[in-house]
Amino acid sequence: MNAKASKTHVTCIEPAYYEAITEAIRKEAVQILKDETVVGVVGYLPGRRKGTASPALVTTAEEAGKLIFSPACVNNLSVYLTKAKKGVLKKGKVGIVAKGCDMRALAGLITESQLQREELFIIGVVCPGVYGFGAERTGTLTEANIARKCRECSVHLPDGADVAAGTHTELADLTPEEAEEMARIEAMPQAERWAFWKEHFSRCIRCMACRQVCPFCYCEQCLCDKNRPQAVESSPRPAGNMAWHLVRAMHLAGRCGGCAECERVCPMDIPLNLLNRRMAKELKELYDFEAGLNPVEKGPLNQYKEDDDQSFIK
Amino acid sequence: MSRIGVFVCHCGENISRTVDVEQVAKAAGEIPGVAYSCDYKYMCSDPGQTLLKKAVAEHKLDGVLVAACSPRMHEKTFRKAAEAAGLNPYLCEMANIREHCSWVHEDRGMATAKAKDIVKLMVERVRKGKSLAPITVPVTKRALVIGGGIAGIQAALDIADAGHKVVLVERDPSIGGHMAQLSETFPTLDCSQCIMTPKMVDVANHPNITLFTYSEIEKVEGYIGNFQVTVKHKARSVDEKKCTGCGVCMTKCPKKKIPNEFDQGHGMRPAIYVPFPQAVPNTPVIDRENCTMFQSGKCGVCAKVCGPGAVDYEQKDTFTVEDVGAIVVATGFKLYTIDRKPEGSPIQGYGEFGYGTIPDIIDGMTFERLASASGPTGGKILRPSDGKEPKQVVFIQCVGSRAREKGISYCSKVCCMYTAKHTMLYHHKVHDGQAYVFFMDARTPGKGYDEFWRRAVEEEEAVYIRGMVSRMYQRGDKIVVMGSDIQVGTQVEIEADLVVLATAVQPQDGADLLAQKLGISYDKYNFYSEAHAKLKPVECATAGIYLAGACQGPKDIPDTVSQASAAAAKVMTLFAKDQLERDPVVAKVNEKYCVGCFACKKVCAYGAIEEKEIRDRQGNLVKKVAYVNPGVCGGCGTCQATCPSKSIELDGYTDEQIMAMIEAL
Amino acid sequence: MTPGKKRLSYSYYPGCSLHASGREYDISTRALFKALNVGLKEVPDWFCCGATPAHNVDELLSLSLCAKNLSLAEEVEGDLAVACAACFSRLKTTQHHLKEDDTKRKQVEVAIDGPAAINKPVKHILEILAREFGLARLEESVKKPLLGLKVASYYGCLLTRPPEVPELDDCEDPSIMEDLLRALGAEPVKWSHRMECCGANFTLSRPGVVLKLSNAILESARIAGADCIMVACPLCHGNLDIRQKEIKEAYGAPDSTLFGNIFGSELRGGSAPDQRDVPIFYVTQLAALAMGVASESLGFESVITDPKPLLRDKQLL
Amino acid sequence: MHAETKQHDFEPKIVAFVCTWCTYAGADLAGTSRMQYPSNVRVLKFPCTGRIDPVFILRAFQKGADGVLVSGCHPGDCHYMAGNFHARRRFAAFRALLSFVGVDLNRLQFSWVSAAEGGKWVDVVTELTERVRTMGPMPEFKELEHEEQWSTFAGASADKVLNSPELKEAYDSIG
Repeated sequence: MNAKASKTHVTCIEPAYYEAITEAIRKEAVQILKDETVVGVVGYLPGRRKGTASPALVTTAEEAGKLIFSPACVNNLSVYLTKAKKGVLKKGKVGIVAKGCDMRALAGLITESQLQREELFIIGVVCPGVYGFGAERTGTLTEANIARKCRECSVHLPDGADVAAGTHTELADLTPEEAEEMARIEAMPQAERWAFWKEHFSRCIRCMACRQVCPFCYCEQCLCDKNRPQAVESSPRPAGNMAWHLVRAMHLAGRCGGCAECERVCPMDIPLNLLNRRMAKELKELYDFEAGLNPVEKGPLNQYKEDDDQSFIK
Repeated sequence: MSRIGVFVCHCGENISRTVDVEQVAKAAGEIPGVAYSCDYKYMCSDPGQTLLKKAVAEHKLDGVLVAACSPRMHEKTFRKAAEAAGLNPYLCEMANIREHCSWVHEDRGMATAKAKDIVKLMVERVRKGKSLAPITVPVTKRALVIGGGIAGIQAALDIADAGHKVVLVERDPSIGGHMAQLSETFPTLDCSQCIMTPKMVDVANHPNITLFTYSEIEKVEGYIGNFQVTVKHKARSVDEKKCTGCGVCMTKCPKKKIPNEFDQGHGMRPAIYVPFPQAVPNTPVIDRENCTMFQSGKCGVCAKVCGPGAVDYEQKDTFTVEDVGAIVVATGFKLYTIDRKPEGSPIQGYGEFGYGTIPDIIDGMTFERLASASGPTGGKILRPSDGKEPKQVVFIQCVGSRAREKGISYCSKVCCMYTAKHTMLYHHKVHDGQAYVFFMDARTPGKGYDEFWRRAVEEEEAVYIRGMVSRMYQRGDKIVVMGSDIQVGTQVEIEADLVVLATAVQPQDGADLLAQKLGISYDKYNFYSEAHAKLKPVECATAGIYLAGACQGPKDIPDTVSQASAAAAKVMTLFAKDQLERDPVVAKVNEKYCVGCFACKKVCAYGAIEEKEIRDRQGNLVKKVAYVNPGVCGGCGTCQATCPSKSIELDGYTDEQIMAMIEAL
Repeated sequence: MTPGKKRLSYSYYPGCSLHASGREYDISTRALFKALNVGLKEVPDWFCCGATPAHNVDELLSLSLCAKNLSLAEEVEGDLAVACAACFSRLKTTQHHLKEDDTKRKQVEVAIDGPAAINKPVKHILEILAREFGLARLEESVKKPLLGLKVASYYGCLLTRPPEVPELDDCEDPSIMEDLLRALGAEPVKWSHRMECCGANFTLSRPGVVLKLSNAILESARIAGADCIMVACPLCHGNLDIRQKEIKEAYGAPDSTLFGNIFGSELRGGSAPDQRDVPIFYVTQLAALAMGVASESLGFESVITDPKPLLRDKQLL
Repeated sequence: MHAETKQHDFEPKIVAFVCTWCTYAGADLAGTSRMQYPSNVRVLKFPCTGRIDPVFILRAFQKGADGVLVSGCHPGDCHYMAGNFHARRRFAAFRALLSFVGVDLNRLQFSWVSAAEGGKWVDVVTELTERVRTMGPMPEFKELEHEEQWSTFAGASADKVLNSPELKEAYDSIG
């Protein structure tokens, strides 16, 4: 439970490590349900198939004793507080198991008045990483099966959580694949960049899974579903696809917590997180803004400074 | 299907010279939903407007587009006409085919094509437009006047006499402003204080006027008819209610050698003081920076000698919020100084005059104090350095003013007249003295003004030299003034005992900060901008705020008083109605879809967006949504561009309208 | 030279005067730069900048003369150092005009058959000494401080005017010369005529004007208690130095000084005016002297108002 | 400014989104001063640059604009106090996004043009028009408009996308 323990770098993370986190989560979840601190805890239960996990809301101490944490716990659970399970919050305080990237989403949602911090009990996970999409689920996390986003994670420690589960361990010497990919695209000639994205977007089937899974896409009516006026064509044609993904990236700019769930759930393998990463990089460079673990008053695109860069304006 | 009418104006030949208006009208007629189109020589003329009204009735039009000049020119005209014809005025739009087309392109084919496109776009805007009803807001019939000089006093008295309550806020401990400092006034040479002090007393005694001196504007919220103004009452250290104004504290104060601001630093005052004997209110104030008690904690003489126990060293700044419906800004001016200005300052000092280091070079206001019977010399003209009576006095006009190279290009308007007055006052007081005046032009338009100036030259023996001064330096106890006389075409050198500079009139320090609080605009010199140079010289562009006096530009007393009364009249016009109508271009929230992220609230510069709770019939909170106060909303639409789900929409510029226009490209 | 700092080096445009009547300025400049270990390389094949007459006669000609010289200077490495106030003014003015006015620039470029070097930095000796070399370093380098020497620093018309062109110092109240003098150990006096005109090239056409104006300057310096005047312009030097004898003859009597005052002056008060000789020094002469350069190589012999008695008196020789 | 009499092979479509208080008025001033500029620009008036949604720019490109101009009040001059400041950040971010997906930013110009800057309006519009003219028509978004979802499958990348034999067969049978 000592999150501040000095961090270690290893070549693989054994199941025992996750078991220790699981124990800590269970202990905490049972406790807060017993003393009625919370009315329920959003966490992970074992999936039906071996090596999987599925999100769950537990409301009794008994159920809480079954919660787990494993490299298969890929989901960002914060989405269960705003969309799917929105009703839960009304009854009282809710506990939630949150990895670093999930906590950024929670912080953003608090910033945007969608959640109140005092209505949450955050069981922060000192997360060493989770499986990548389609990776082999051996129970042990290695460089071979870790998710792309985890390769360059900067929020292993869930600072600001009510409790933290786990000790700090991470895989050593991982190449930052996403950053390299982003640099590769940026280095392309403009026409090639267009071709790259055109190819990706043209595959989009507009299943809207990316929207569904995003903690920040909590609007009750999406701009892109409106037809009076229709700002974004809704059928899966290349023009509308391009518009949808640009609008999505723009709407998430300055808000996205980088959980990369959109990319994980995309059935067409569109590298959506690259767009989010690119916007985050720009806002860091221009306005020194980074999505953090704690709520802020205003996001970078909801505020300004008089001396903001305007070198692009004539 | 809509029934839109398109009216294409020739504007004489202004449009038809480069745009084939007949073709434009014909093309417009072919746009689906356009029920009628025509072209006409002058749409804005009476027959033109009649044509429009008739067409609306005959063709049962439900929207009107006038393709003519800029909407900034005639939108109001045509909306009125449309309204007269029974249409909602906001269903009438203008397509700008003059400023944006016929005047800027010469190729007839291209210009006609562009005009057709503009009409096509705007037809879509009309088609998607909505009827809007003007918004009415209640009016608080109480006015705020900022500044207690002659402008503020006049405006406050006029409004108060009309039966409305007035709050008058003055930064200094007393009202009176610059006019109270003047010795005598042009062109009649009557004593300034003699005409000023009765007005000051009127203010103090008026039942409708609440006077706050030694107070400043902290914050301004709200909008026309409904301002909430936070006033900061600076700690006077003297209880105004207890003080009888006996003045014992001032005579007993051990610290007496503080330069008196009212005498331009040439007289002395104690640390507890009233600025001048006729001050209103006659309640002293402690200058904490110079008071021994405040600086070292040891003294307390004034508290000991004060019979009523009015001295209060513990007093703190206090704040009150005043609800007012209109604001008159009358913050006046200050005089330019010739000292070296900071690096990069747009306004320069006068190195050639020694940057203000020569003591016997003074400004016009200092001369006023020297000439005033209540001034530091008791009305004798004595120079500051050694107290001697100057026998040669050089007056220099346009110091700073009309000097583009010094950063100020405007004329300060009052200097010609007051310099003429100064030469007379000097001649009356120092019979064997000689006054010289360096001037560019004598600008004396005003009733009795030129006669006054001629008198200074012809009867009072002032020597006017047309030309400017290039350099002044101290030699012995004289000031050598080197200049030119362009009429004789020669260099001139005068050894003066005293030099009086007619320095430029500038807005008060902090004028820009106050403007920012008020949300009014100002020019590059920080003078406040009127809404229209000719037709709205008293109003600000911000509704409900009016200007009086030199804060808007250099003015003499008669002009200032006139403008103050005009501002008061505007306030009274506003107060004549209980409700007031405003443009309905404001944002509205779609509560069904708003999820309450309040991004709109974060970007709203007006603070117009509030959080509203939606509850079910049992009173349970369903959700929080944004709510726009239509009275406060400025109508910029930044909220709509920010809202991810577009659940907030700006009337008059809806996404539907804009998208339809883009589709028509 | 302070270790770690790159050796300063300049290209150098002496101008005609410095090769003729103002030779002292040229040789003292070279001696001073040598003493300070600052590089100075004369622009090859330079010619007249047009001085004051050219631009009164033919604007294009005057701009072209300077533009050509500037493009010659481009050939030599380093910012362009200029000692003569008039050359400095003309070169800076040319750059200013050509930057502002594209049409003129194009005309000039046709005339000189090449690009005009409008961005070549042109620096006056004063700013090189006070700013680039630096007052602190200068003070450290002083071998023989000019203690007790009261100097009236004379800027003349061109060094700081018009305000937007030379970018040297405050147009009406500069202090660069005074700062420099203090660094050299001398005492700058406060006086009134720092910025007045000496009569300039009227010295040939209407010497009477020069006598009048230069007298005012000399007298003002004497009243302020100055031992000597420091200049940065060969023409000012000429007028103030060479004409001193004539000025004394013309204005030696009481009450005959200065301009014809049209409005009663009582300043002179009848007493005979101070008739002291006022030696005129170039900036570089004084600076070099303070740096310990031998006085023989500073050209003190070739001036009219002999400075040596004063220097001897102050134990600077 | 003299009249543009030369015939060009390509007349680009330029769309300008402007605020009503500064740039629209500046364009009016260009008119009252009878300045001349290319007639390619179509102006859409907004109350403030703060109202301009990036979606509009996207839509304009989709609808055939070859160049887009967004212009408003200079910083500090906003009639609505801060709308242009918000717009400045929004468009800084949007530019980065467009550039990342391969849109040539030379086609998207931002400017501050005040009500007094008729000349600047002319300069900005002329410069953008001529720049876009030399660049030629903007094909990217227009091509997308005309493409269908499955069009890429017929091309070289079909193997990569159509990765199951069953799907390929089904697709081929559609013809």
